Amino acid sequence: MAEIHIQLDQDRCKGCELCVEACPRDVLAMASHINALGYQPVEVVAAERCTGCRACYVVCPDVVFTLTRAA
Amino acid sequence: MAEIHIQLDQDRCKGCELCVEACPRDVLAMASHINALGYQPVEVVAAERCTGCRACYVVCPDVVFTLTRAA
Amino acid sequence: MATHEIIIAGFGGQGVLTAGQLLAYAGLAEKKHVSWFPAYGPEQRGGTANCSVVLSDRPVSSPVVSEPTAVVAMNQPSVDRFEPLVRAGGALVVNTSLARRKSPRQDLTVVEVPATEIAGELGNLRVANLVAVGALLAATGAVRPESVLEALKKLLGPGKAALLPLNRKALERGLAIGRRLLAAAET
Amino acid sequence: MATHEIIIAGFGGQGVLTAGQLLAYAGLAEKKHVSWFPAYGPEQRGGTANCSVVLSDRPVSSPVVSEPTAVVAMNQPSVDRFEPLVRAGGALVVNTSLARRKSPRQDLTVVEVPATEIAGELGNLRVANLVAVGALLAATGAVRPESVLEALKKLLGPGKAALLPLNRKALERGLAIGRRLLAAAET
Amino acid sequence: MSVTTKEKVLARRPDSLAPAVTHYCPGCGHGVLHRLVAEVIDELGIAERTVGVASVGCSVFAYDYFDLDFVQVPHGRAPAAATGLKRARPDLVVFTYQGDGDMAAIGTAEIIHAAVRGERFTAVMYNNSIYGMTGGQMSPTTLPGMVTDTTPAGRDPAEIGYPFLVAETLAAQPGAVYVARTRLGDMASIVKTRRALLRAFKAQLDGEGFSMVEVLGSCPVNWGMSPSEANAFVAREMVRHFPLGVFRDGPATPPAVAEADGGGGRGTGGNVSAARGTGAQRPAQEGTGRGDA
Amino acid sequence: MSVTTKEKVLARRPDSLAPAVTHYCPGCGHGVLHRLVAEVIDELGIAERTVGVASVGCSVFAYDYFDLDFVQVPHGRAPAAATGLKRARPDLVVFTYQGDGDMAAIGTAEIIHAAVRGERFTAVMYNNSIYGMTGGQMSPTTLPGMVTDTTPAGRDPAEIGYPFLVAETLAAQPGAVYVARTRLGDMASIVKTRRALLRAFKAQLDGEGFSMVEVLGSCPVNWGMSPSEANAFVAREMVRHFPLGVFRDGPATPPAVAEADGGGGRGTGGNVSAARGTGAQRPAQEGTGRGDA
Amino acid sequence: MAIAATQAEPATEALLYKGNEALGEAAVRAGCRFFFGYPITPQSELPAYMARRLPEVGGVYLQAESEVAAINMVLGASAAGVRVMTSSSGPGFSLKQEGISYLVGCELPAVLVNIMRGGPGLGNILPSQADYFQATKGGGHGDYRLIVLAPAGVQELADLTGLAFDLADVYRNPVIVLGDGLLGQMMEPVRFPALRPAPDPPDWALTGARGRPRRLITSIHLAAEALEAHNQRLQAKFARMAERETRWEAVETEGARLVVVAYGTASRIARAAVELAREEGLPVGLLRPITLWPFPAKPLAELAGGDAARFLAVELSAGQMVEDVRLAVAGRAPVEFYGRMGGAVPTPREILEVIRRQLGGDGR
Amino acid sequence: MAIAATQAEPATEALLYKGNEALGEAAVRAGCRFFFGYPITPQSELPAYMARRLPEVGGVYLQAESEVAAINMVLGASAAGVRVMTSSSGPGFSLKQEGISYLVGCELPAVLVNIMRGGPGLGNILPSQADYFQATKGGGHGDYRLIVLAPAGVQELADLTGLAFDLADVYRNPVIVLGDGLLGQMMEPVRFPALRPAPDPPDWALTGARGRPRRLITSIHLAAEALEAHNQRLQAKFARMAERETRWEAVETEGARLVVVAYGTASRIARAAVELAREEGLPVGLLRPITLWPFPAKPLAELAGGDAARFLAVELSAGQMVEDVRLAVAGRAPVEFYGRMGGAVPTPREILEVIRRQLGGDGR
Ligand SMILES: Cc1ncc(C[n+]2csc(CCOP(=O)(O)OP(=O)(O)O)c2C)c(N)n1
Ligand SMILES: Cc1ncc(C[n+]2csc(CCOP(=O)(O)OP(=O)(O)O)c2C)c(N)n1
Ligand code: SF4
Ligand code: SF4
Ligand code: SF4
Ligand code: SF4
Ligand code: SF4
Ligand code: SF4
Ligand SMILES: [Mg+2]
Ligand SMILES: [Mg+2]
Repeated sequence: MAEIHIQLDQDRCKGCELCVEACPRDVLAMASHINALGYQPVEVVAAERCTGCRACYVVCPDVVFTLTRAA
Repeated sequence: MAEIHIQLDQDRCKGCELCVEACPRDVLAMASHINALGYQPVEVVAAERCTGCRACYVVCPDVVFTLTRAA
Repeated sequence: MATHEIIIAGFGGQGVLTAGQLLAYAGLAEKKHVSWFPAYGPEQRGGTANCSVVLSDRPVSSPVVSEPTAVVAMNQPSVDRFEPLVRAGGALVVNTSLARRKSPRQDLTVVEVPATEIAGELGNLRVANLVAVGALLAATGAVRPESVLEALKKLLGPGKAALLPLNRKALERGLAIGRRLLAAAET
Repeated sequence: MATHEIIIAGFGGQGVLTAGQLLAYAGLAEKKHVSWFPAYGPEQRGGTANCSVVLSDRPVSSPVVSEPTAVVAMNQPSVDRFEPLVRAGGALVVNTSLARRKSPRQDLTVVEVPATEIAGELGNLRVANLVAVGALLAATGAVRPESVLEALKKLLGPGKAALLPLNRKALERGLAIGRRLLAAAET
Repeated sequence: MSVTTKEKVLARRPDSLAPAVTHYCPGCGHGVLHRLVAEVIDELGIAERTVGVASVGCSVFAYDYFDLDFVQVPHGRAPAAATGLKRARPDLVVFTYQGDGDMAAIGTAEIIHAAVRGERFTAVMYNNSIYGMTGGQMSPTTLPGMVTDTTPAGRDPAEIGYPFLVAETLAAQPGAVYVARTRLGDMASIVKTRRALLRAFKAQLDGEGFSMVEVLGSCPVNWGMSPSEANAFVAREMVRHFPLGVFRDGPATPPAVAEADGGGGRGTGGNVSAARGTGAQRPAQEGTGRGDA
Repeated sequence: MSVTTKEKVLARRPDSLAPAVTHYCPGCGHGVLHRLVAEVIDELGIAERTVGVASVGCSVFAYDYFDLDFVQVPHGRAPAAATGLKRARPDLVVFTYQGDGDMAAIGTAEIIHAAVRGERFTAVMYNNSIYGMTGGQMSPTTLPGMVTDTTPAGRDPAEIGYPFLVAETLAAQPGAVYVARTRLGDMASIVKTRRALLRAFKAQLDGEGFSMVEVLGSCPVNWGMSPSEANAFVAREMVRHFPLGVFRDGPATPPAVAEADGGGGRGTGGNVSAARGTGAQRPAQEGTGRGDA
Repeated sequence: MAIAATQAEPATEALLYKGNEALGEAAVRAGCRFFFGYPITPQSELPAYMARRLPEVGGVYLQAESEVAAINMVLGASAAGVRVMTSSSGPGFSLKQEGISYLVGCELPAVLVNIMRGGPGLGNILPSQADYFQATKGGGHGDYRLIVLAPAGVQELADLTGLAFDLADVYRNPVIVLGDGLLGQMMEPVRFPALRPAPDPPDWALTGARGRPRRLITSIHLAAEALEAHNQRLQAKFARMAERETRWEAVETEGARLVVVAYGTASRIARAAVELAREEGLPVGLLRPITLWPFPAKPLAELAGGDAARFLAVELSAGQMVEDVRLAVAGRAPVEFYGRMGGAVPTPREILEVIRRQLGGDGR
Repeated sequence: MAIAATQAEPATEALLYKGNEALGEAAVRAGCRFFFGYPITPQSELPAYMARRLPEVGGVYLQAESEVAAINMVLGASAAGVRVMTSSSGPGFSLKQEGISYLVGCELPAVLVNIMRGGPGLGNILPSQADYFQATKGGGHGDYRLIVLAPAGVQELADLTGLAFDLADVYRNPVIVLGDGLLGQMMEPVRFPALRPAPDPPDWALTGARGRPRRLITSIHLAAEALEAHNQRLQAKFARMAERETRWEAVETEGARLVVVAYGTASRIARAAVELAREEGLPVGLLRPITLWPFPAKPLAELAGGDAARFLAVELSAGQMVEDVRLAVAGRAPVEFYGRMGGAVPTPREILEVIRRQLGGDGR
């Protein structure tokens, strides 16, 4: 399923982990580094598993995600 | 039924006529003189017809009536 | 007199405020400077009321009349309260239907007119105010009666034009009585 | 020095306000005149914070320190903002875990201490503030370390007394590092 | 003229009503409602520990007409002042006497939150669908089509809505224990009003929560009607928009939780006080809303 | 990283949302609700004629986060300001964004009367049962037993009542045409919230009356919970006190008259506008109130 | 901005109007189409007038649920760029103070009318001038100033109402028209200017961000520097107002040894007293502030530096404006006060007595 | 009335308290058992403190639905004869103005706290002194005055809070405690007097008319004569307050050529500046008003008549108290102003600069 492209605006992420919990496919995890806001941001750890279900986008309070599907 | 005593505090009466309307026995009527407040007050015209039903007292906004029954 | 400072006073329902407005409208029509100001007693409902009317050939300073050149007193409390204030040489109209004078001041032109009774005769107690205004005009010439009638026409509007004749009659009765009494006084 | 005017500054969560309160409590126990005043950045949540602490043997005039005798800077923005304000001859404690100094001012006693790292070693990042306070006391002697520990006991209360040893350890580590560095500087 | 001891008194001024002549217009129902409140206070024997809170409206001088301790407070804020009074001295019996403008307009927040919190006072509202004291402006309870000083073409619901139903709104609040709407006019409706007031004060004495009676009454002067016509208008027209009835009679309960799980077992881990039973919360309408209640 | 034209966009920031980073705490639902409102405005294509009214609360800076004309107004008064705006320019789409403290406490009178009069704007309320911005004091919507800065022993309903139910209270007002309560948290509930917002804005576009959505959301910081725990608390506990559902969906009608005589034939002799039909007025609950809505 | 228009348009015939109603008509003629109010005596004729009149010109009268709601409806309408007014008296005006502070902070124009009555508390409904401090010093929180216009007659009330709308727009600041029950209730002839259409929304109004960047209206500036800068801008604006908009009338002040200072209703009675004094040959003049803020301090200072040996402030209050007179005179001459309270109105002769006493030198 | 008690009771050990919390504790010790408030920064620690503390002493903390409700709950509780307090900041205090006017009109005691923040409008939450006019001249309608206490430190805040309750009771008039965010948030050592029991209800309180004629509390007096008489009584009371309750602190004013005038937080910084100036040998003193109303006009006038050649008012505002300084000095010496706004706080050195400029004579 590599056709889904997850674009992360990591510098907006506040590390709340809600997307990680919401992702049914364990695509996401928290990174170990600190971003400009002082939080550990989310990162994509298994892009290939993504189904494009949009859960991450929907639950994220900080509009970190842009999801696209290759046409 | 002369046992009912209607006591009128005429100087409180504002001549609204509500008691006259409410009395089921036509005991009351409006007087022709003007009282201290500048209104034509109510007067008792047929005391003997009074049943002591209290309607006049109940509807009067100005507590003009005191009703007693001879013991 | 260059300036008429008039107080019209009475019970709430006696039309004293309207009477004052009529004078003001009339004065305006005669290109005078005019003002009208109402005052009520502390009781909100019913109670007493009065208004100050100033008619002048120069701009009105205080619209609140404290030393009237003329007073129309439609009831006893108004006589009691305002008679003492009238300037020497001023006029006092008393509605004898509802008031008796108290102090017979000698320095006033007094017109005693049973305004309420006359209004009753005319068939409508409400025009007592115009009877009194008529008497006032007789005593003071503050404005011309025709100006008052013009004002009345405006105030009533086309809807209530039918009331005009009655009001005119009341005004004229007041005028006539006033003139008669004054003529009598002079002779 | 009769009066210590101290600023402790850092990120919101670094315990800078508590550190300042500890100093104030300690000063109070030593019968000094003291004041403590917090300031937050315009951002309400997170962001930066600092506090002014004044310890003096006479009544405190302004509780807002504008020319500190000592500054504890827990992060880089705090160094940038407050280093220039320290009075000549004053002290600057820098948490090197999160800050590098900018201008190497020569007229200050500077204590560089990796407070956050040490706190990490001690097992709790939250005690970085006490490490820094230890270093500050080494540099200024503003209050006695025992007074701070007494204050800490009070502040934690019986409920959190278990945290006392950890905090004491942090304070002592800071003191030790500070003393070592200062001794080194003197020799 | 004093009543001799040989006679049985059928009807006389209640003791809690002062002998003053009111400033109300002829036929205005405020006078009747004052008397009813005083009768109820007498009946309950609580005059000596009752404090009234007068609002701003024609009834602003209520303090002169009751023979009770009284405080007069800003327009709309009687429920707040009553809250302060009652919280300060819970042993007192406290009631507000308010108009529809006072309670349903400027005082909306204060009365609703008194009902939400279950403040233990009794609110009496005289609803005449108009601002009487200021000369007849529209109130939130003005009827559709009613001409007032500020609705010269009649209240147009398409522009400014239908009347605000205060009793229903308050009855739905969790701290309310007794809320009713009655009317004045004929003897039967006045007697029902008295009964409602009695229940409301009793609810306060029971200490369970907030009680309120909305009483529909006339304003002959600003309606431009005779007292008798005005009473007929209350009975015929007002009740169509303001149904009479008891809208709440039972202990304070949280309606939502009650609906969700029957009122039991709630609590979020904190100090929830013992859950009280779910009282009757649906309006138990007394009349048909056609003026015969 | 721009999206190339070859790709189909599944999800991206709505245009009506400005790119600013918010000041909200990690995991706070205000961000989600902002995005949903922006999405709905985009979907309806009304951004260029929409004006937002920001209230006082954590969402006070909403004006920085929406790419729309905005005015920020006093605490609780957004409904009044929105009324002024919309009355001045009925062609605009106007919405308020308020917190529970803002709408359910200080702003009670303003929101209720907007609903009574049927003001044609949309009110969005973020109910987190607390005053977030001022540091976590009790709100009228604080749950029983909940510990806050000003209820250190937990809210005690016996003393200060059960939570105030805003949606239910507004739904009962005559000028309301759409009133719903939803929640945030999981994907399904967020999607339902979006749907409710869409219906509410559509109701405004239809010009029929007042519309409002109350959205239950978290305040992880002042609740002392992780974002995920806080969301679970909303789903598990909040909904027990605040049932989810659509409480009104239909044209504005006077509930009382409708009950009394079916909504027809009313009028008091004045200019009553054509009577509109009686819409559904009973709550049509979406969920069971057990957090699965 | 068409300030001149109000004055210059051909006037209609003189009509006899109550003050409150003249105010309403003047507002409508000045392009005001929105009124949000809540009834209170003695200004109720104004909302009633607007309720009748505004629909005739396509405007909206809306009775708010409270004064607090009313002032915030004004805020919303003003943000939309329309000319809007509200009105109240003492207790209701007090409730608007938070909203007024916001209007200033947001730089939103509006015309706010206070027809004063006796206080404090509910007091009574008789004429009073005891809300002077509230109007001129800021009854709300924060540093702000409003132009406060104090007409003394019905014609001036109409004229200044038109001016109020223009000034509000020019400075993007609310303007207060301050009268009292006497002015609101009295009738005098008045000539109105022609009806002006409602103006187009200004370039800061919220009209939907079609084809332009979004606009924001707020009073929030979180950082001290930002809020200080905002306040400095506001203060500069207030300074401009003070420089340009101070208005007063001087009556026979030239050569006067005693200058009576009075505004509004009190000035009408004071003027009659001054006329009486002049008739007696007493060297008395009247200075009548037309703007209470900005206060005409300069003409007063000049009089104090000139012939005027003393001043007498006359107010229907316990003495409020007199503070501004004292500030203006700055110790150069004695400033005495005569006031009545609670709805009591002095007579001209009563004031004349005070004038005589002052000039007699007893007070020195 | 036990005014002395507050000061005389044996003090407990010095404790480090935040200003807001010290205020709360002092109120409780003074016998206050009722608090009605609504949250607002920067005073929120006070209601939170009261919510914890009052139940311990059998009192009631109630969070009102708004500031308007809060002030009227205070009115109700005060009518019942208990010691009661409310607290807010700028926007919320503006909303209380109607209620304050009623409290005065009804002659009801209460303690009202305003912890000022930056305005106008929402402004920000930083320290400010821009509500001086509102507090001292009357933000509400009608002629009235309140004693306004302006503590400059936490101990004084506690002391004056106790005093406030006593003064409120003595005069049956509300008393304002006016602080700002800095004072509310700062910690200093404080010694509290012993806990006083809640006093018995006074003889005017509404307690139910058992065995006595009914009592009435109202602000209404319909007739002009009645309301004027009521106002005269109130004015006489205000005059008594002015005579007896004026409080200030003079720091090295003797022989000072320049007297700095500052209150509250600004006075703390001004005092540091004066100390710096003295260190430089400059003849500078500080006069610190403790009561803002009644304002210490007399000591200022005496200084103006003595050595002081000029005055410098320092405020966290655009210049409000400076008007009262000018009124007091009445032109006998120049009065300059230095202020910061919007939450900006000057440094002592910044004020020292101004002092130097003034003494250098550039300003003359
Ligand atoms: C703050 C404030 N706003 C407005 C008023 C003016 N006012 C006095 S009574 C009243 C309304 C009265 O109407 P209602 O409550 O229905 O009582 P009613 O006179 O009809 O019995 C108003 C608006 C006021 N006194 N105070
Ligand atoms: C008149 C006024 N009173 C009080 C405040 C302080 N205040 C700011 S936000 C707020 C409450 C916020 O709570 P809520 O509306 O629930 O929003 P949240 O922060 O929880 O999203 C209060 C009381 C204010 N700014 N103005
Ligand atoms: S779109 Fe769905 S599967 Fe893909 S990362 Fe987001 S939540 Fe996971
Ligand atoms: S939900 Fe958004 S803010 Fe939270 S961790 Fe995921 S990307 Fe970051
Ligand atoms: S008691 Fe009955 S019968 Fe007798 S007068 Fe009264 S109403 Fe008539
Ligand atoms: S009801 Fe009372 S006031 Fe009316 S007429 Fe009868 S007695 Fe008089
Ligand atoms: S105005 Fe209406 S409500 Fe007021 S007293 Fe008269 S009739 Fe009664
Ligand atoms: S305080 Fe609460 S509501 Fe406010 S931003 Fe933080 S989490 Fe959200
Ligand atoms: Mg009414
Ligand atoms: Mg909230």
